[in-house]
Amino acid sequence: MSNTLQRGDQSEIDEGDDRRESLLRLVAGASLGGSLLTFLVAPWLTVFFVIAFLAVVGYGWLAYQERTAKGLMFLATVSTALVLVLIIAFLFIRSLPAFGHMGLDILYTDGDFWSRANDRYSLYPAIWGTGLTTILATIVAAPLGIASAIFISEIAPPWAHEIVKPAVETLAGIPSIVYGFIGFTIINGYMMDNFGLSSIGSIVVVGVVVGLMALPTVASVAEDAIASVPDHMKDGAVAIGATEWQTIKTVTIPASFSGVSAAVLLGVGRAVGETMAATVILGNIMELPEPLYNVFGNTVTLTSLIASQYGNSHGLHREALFAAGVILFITVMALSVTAQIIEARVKRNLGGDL
Amino acid sequence: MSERSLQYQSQNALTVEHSPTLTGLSVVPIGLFLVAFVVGSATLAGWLGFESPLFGLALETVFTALLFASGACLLATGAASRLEIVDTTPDRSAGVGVASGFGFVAFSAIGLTASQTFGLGGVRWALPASVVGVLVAGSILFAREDFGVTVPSGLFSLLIGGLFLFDVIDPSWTFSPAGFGVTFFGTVFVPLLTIVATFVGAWAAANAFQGFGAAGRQAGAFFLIGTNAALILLVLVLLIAFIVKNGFWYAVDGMEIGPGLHFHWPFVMDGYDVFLGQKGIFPAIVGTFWLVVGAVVLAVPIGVGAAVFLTEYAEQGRFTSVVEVATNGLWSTPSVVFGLFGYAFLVPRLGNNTSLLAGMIVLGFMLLPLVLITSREAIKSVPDEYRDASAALGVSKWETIKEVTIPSAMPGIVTGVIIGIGRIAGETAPILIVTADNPQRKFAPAVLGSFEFTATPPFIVNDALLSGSSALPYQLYGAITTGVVGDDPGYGWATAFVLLLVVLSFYVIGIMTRMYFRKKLHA
Amino acid sequence: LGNASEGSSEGSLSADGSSTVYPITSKAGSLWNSNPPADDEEYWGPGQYDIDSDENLADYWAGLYGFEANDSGKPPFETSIGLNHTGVGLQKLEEGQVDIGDASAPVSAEFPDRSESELEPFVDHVVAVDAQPIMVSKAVQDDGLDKITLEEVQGIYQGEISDWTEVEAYDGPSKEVQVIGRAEGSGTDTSFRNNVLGDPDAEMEVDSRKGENQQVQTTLEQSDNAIAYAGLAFVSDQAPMVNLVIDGTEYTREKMAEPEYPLARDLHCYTWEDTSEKEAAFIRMILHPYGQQQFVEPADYLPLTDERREEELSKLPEPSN
Amino acid sequence: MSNRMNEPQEPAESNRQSTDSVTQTTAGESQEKIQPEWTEYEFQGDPKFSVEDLDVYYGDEQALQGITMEVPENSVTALIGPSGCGKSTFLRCLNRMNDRIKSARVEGSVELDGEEIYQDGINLVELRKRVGMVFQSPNPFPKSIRDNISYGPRKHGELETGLLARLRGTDSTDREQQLVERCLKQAALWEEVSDRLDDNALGLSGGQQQRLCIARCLAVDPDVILMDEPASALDPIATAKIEDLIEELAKEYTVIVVTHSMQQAARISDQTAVFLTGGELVEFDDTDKIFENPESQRVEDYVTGKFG
Amino acid sequence: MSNRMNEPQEPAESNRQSTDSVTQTTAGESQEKIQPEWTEYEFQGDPKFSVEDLDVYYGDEQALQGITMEVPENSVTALIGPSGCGKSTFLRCLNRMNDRIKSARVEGSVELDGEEIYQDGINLVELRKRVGMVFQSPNPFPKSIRDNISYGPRKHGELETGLLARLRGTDSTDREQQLVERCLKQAALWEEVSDRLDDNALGLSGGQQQRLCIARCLAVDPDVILMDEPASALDPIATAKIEDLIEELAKEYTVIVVTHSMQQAARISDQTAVFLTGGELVEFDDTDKIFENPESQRVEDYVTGKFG
Ligand SMILES: Nc1ncnc2c1ncn2[C@@H]1O[C@H](COP(=O)(O)OP(=O)(O)OP(=O)(O)O)[C@@H](O)[C@H]1O
Ligand SMILES: Nc1ncnc2c1ncn2[C@@H]1O[C@H](COP(=O)(O)OP(=O)(O)OP(=O)(O)O)[C@@H](O)[C@H]1O
Ligand SMILES: [Mg+2]
Ligand SMILES: [Mg+2]
Ligand SMILES: O=P([O-])([O-])[O-]
Repeated sequence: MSNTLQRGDQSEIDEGDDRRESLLRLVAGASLGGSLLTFLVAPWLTVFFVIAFLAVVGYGWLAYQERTAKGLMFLATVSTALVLVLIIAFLFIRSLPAFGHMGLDILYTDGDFWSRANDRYSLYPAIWGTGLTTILATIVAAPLGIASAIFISEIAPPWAHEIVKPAVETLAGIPSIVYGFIGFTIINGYMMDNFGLSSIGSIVVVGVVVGLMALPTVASVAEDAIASVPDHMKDGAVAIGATEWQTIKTVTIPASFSGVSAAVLLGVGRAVGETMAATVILGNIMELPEPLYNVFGNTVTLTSLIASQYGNSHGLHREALFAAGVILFITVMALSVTAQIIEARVKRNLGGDL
Repeated sequence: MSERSLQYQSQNALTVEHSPTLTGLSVVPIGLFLVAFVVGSATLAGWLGFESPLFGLALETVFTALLFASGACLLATGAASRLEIVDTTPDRSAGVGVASGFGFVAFSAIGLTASQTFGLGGVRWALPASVVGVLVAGSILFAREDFGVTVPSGLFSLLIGGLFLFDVIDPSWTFSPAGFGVTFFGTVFVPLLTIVATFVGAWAAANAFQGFGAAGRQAGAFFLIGTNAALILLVLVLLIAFIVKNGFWYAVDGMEIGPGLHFHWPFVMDGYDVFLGQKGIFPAIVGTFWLVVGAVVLAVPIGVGAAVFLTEYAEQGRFTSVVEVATNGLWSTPSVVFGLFGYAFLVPRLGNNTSLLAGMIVLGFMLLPLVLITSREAIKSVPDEYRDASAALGVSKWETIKEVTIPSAMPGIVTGVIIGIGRIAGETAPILIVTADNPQRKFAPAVLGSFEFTATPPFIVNDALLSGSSALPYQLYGAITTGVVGDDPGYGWATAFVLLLVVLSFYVIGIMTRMYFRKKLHA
Repeated sequence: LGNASEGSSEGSLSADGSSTVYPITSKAGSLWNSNPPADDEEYWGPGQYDIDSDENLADYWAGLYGFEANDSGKPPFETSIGLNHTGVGLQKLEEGQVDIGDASAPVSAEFPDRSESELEPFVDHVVAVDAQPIMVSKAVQDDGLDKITLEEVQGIYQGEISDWTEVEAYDGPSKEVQVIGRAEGSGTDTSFRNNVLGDPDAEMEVDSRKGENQQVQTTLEQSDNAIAYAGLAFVSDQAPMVNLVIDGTEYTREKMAEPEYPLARDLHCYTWEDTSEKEAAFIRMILHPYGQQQFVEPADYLPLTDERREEELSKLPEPSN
Repeated sequence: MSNRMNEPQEPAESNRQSTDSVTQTTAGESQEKIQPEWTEYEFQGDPKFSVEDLDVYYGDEQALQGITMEVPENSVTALIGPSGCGKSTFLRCLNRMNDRIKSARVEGSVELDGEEIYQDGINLVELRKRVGMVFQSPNPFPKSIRDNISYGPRKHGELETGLLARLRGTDSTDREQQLVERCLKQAALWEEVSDRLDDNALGLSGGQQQRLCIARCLAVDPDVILMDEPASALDPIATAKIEDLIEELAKEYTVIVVTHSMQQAARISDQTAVFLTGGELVEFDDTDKIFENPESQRVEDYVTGKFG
Repeated sequence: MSNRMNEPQEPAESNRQSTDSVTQTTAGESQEKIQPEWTEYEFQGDPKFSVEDLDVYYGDEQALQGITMEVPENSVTALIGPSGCGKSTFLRCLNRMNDRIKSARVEGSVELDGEEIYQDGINLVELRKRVGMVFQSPNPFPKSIRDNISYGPRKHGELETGLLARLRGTDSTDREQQLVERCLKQAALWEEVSDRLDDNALGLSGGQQQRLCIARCLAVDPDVILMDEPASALDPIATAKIEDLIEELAKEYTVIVVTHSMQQAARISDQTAVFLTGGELVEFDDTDKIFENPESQRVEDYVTGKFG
């Protein structure tokens, strides 16, 4: 009744199958590579390769579903990485002329930062502005975000948990342009009236608004980290008579410290990249605040520089904006990678428990 | 028993009883803080003014009274505890954190006064500031905890109250720190200081409420953390309420329901047409709809496929970590960078014009990491038992994935996708760069009706996909920046209202889906 | 895909560019697409403009160049008007993405480093005049500032004047001047520098730069110490204009129409190489007294004088019927 | 001491746990009282714990039903019973660790040295200092061995080290060292770790970690030590060490230990309580009696392996 | 049949598992052969499984050492031994579920009905169809009861339902119903669930879920059923049902069951294999003999509770 355990007698068919399969794989690979290549250089030809690819995949699906599916999923995985590669490539290529023209001045120079007339495009004020707003945002987002995370995962009674957790998530959902709208129409005017600012838009407003926007990121990543501290470790502290707060402070937070710091880094990354709120709230002048740390002054951030000047730029001017994009991208990638290294190290050190 | 007799402390009572005096004394400052917060915020928001008295009292008097009451209560609490009139369990010291906190407050206060009022330039102000700061910190450090907590916070309140009382700071007071181009007016400073001082007082009172010591510190910390959570809730509610208040009536103006199936909501269902007098945002809503659909169609198969591959097939190794780095990198890449990328990569290749299709792809790329990460989590959390069970029945991996793994992970994937949609639906910067053109459209992009077959490659074209479009966030941006409908502020608020409605609905649906599945799983 | 040679979509007429010109072209485009019938008094009513026709709006203007009217009431071709900036409009025009590039500064000022011959293919059609106003915050006007000299404006924008008390007509308390500019590269900014500071690339010092005119207006409204330039369309109660005094002549709102007003600038609709019949039909509508009254005046811009109108009309191909 | 079940029911006491629905079981939903299947367990001296009529619910589900028993001092009490019968739940009632489970609700009375622990105003810190606990899987903190042991005393303000303490003259580095040494010796771990007190505790083996947890618990000077299957994650050699240790500890402490191994219960305990599914305490008596001659038929079935 | 340990060692066979480092233990690292402490176990009829000299490694650690035994057909074989001794590992060798653990490496030979299962080209699907497995904690799929049972046959193309199948005329809804009924009856679950076949299986109680898993395993018509502590997560009543079921199943199937309860092994099995720490098989014989009169001292110590 039952079949033999071996597949030996089918080996001949297998071999034919194998050859056909390699052929299919080859054709699929070639057509996909072709699509990509033509899309880069001659987009109107892409369609032929796409059709070829679809045909091969369709045939493969009917003939070898599992392996085709696996291949497709592999492609999906690769293309995720590919998107990043493409971003890097295009950003860098488009920005090279600006870097070439400005040299290191693009990062730092004294005075005469930005002039279309003289083809000077130094990003120094924008880098400074980004740094300053990010610091302010972090001052808002990090402590409040971590406090919310502690509240949600450790302190909140069930009813409060059911309210605060979704609320923090929802806060993440408010689009940045809405914050910008409120900042631009209400807060800017309020600051003018009540803090005697001499010009509309100030770093401090942007910093606080962006901090509010980065807060949910910090809160939810930190909450994951804190919640992953095993209960039995906390029980250990409570059982020798430590209060909940002592347990949080001396067991839970230290055990999840890396996760929490990764959360802060990711929050900082969000703040660095926040665009629309800064664009409509700030004055967007390519100048440094005076004194440099004057948070009530006006300047520009890398993101708002791109968004506000993008429409009016061409030539080297636009390439300089791409350079701003490159700097943004590198910063954020560095933060993201650091966060991952920290998290990986914890996993290694604590044996994958945390 | 010999070893145990080494013990250094006799056993404390198993029960603690807080005297009603202590409870009474420590509840008051918390209540005062709440009052100060409400009155102070209302003053800051301009709902209350210093000209108009509150319950027959000048606003300034109210703040002064709050501060004195809070300060007095705290000092009384401290004294009662120190003199052991009430039973408390303070530690020997309030600790370095509290000491340095108050030390810093003292340092800043003296520093500001010295440099701004007495005009000590350079760093000469730093000397008196440091001396006082260290003194304050030191005495707190060496005082018993009950004193170290209540006295400085009580004195802080009294000091501020004194400044108000003797009109050192009053509503007409101004302070412009040199070089900052900012002026602090008494009208802002008085309520602000009152809130801060009573807040510190409330924290100290929370400490006292539990009789200091470990329990007291826990109460203090929980008070801070709880206040933070409440404030975040408040901010969220205020934000939403504000948008709704400003935008709701404009948005629903002219809405008709019935008779029968007739339903007309002009702002949402009409386009923009001077001749017909329509000022609707239908084209933007449809634009956002198609952008989301396009992004989902692109990102979900790739994201879920990659997630399956990474969890089920790939060996943990260099390849997976590269993909992980890339995914997390994509997740944190700023939206405006995605916009630039789309402009450099897609726009020249898709008809050399801003287009709906370019926006779809860019938003798809932004959605991709969100889908991938959440799907991966969801697939990872499918218990291995299912996979083992299926394997033990002689079922192949792929069949198992199709039949068991993905269906079990579905709730997680769906939730992730919905929340991801909420996020990209509100993105402005990339749309601005790769999709936007005319914000005042009469007609929505007719994507479905625009497919055409051609004899030359690419054989199928869709004009609507290859032309620019509006979208809700862009519409709002347009309203802010270009006054697309002239002097009509309600239009912007109404757009913000609809945008918020759309985006938050996705969040609410996503969160509720997750709750639903959680409940169902645990049931 | 490839290079669409004529316009972004076949059949329709596309324009993009200046946010200053947008109020004109956008209203024209919207009405064109609605194609109101001849008996509509408010928006079309050809009889009011000495036009003898009972056709719908777009049918009439397109008909002049031989386009057939639709039975459905739709215009013979649709228009689509993008909102952007002068630079973008001109660039898109050059790259063949749009039929008309709206501009609030002449192409020569926008691309100062290009040669004559490179600029040749841009065909200029002036459709209206914007006497660029100097605007201030309401509070500043209330403190007596109803006029300002050109030298004072120059001083403010070059960073020499930083307090309102340094401006003669102002008699309020000492107050810092908040100097507001438009984003670099916008037509409005280019023409302001050109007209006030004498060079489209002149250096200037501002406290903030706004991406669009509307943002300038909002900023003025929120401040009590600001000065700015935008387009006439953006003057409002809370962001009023002040008279500019040049060599003793005070230019009021009425006198700004005079050609001597140095901040006056033309608003352009550029076409590429030639003017096609579609483009001509649309531009002719705007140039006609009907268009000047319907689109230009409501936007608060100054209509062209008859003389200039005739001159601009003569650049268009002759109507075929 | 007698099994209180036979005493007349007292009226609802006011000192029950003050969470929601503290109400005594009302007539309407009155449950049948479980009839004891064994005669009272008598011992000399005062009971350390007196548990009376203890019910525990997780949400709507009842995990313990009317448990009444008295635990004698300075002895080892074993709790045995099939999985899910509520042994851990019972144990966690004795130091109110169940308070940490949101859905858990406790009714009835537990007295420690004659003082009700389910009453308002109980000082949980003090209670848990007196009633220490060791968990099923070793859970040292990710800190040094020394810090693991001094954690409790430090949190209770009994030890202070560091610059500040030295400034104030309250430094107790020496006492800390003594304490660490004493506890580790008591937990039979000193020999093995004395030369690496500042290494991370996670580097110890499972059995060492478990003994460290016992030492950590001893450091706060408890009267009672609760142990929930303390050896279930360990190999036989480590298990043997822990068992020896338990017997040693019983000289000074009251030890209550949950185990799923009847052999282990037989080896180490003075008296044994048998719980059976449904959360009832079926018999409580001297260990020898339970294993050799139980009064209840169900216990007999259970210990002879008829089921379980 | 004799304990092969006494036979001369054969040279390295080529049909060992073809993963990395298949090399036979070389002379350099040759391990001392464990001397059997008992005489061979003899039975009549063919063995279902013949295991010879089976070593399993997880990474560098050896979990099983030179196991050699033969499992008779249509009987219940119990595997007992302390925690971590390799019982589960052994069981998972028999249907090559160990292939799913990345670090696991198997050396030696396992024959099913005389056919080597560790050879190239083995059809894992077929093997696992023949050798079914039931896990420690019940793991039904989150699907309906019916779908749980028809899952296997459906995936093997033996059942087809749905629109497509109906169109093609290959619909087998009826056969599915019969199959579900038969399996549920065999698993003694039919009575309890016959009226809710389309309810989600997660709604069943633990014991019902476990029987459903058995039914699911029967649906692919195996010869052998491996069970890894199938009752450890269940209460005594459910346990009793599973035990009855196992005895029932032994009439038609070869059942191999891991248990940590010696009582359970004594109750249900025909023969018992005792593993001890280190992964050695110390004794394998009739259950009665093992529990009453083991030959090995270590087994005697173990079954009388001297340790474990
Ligand atoms: N946190 C909880 N929430 C809900 N139910 C619980 C919880 N903890 C335990 N239970 C339930 O209470 C009952 C008793 O559980 P308990 O853990 O006390 O049993 P146990 O005797 O310790 O079992 P084991 O030997 O498996 O540890 C079980 O039915 C269990 O499912
Ligand atoms: N996946 C794995 N990776 C590494 N080591 C493993 C793995 N699974 C089991 N081991 C180790 O192999 C040895 C035998 O484990 P196995 O699970 O077979 O024991 P067991 O007899 O089933 O124990 P238990 O009664 O606890 O289930 C143990 O030392 C265990 O730590
Ligand atoms: Mg337990
Ligand atoms: Mg096992
Ligand atoms: O938008 P602009 O008209 O200033 O270019």
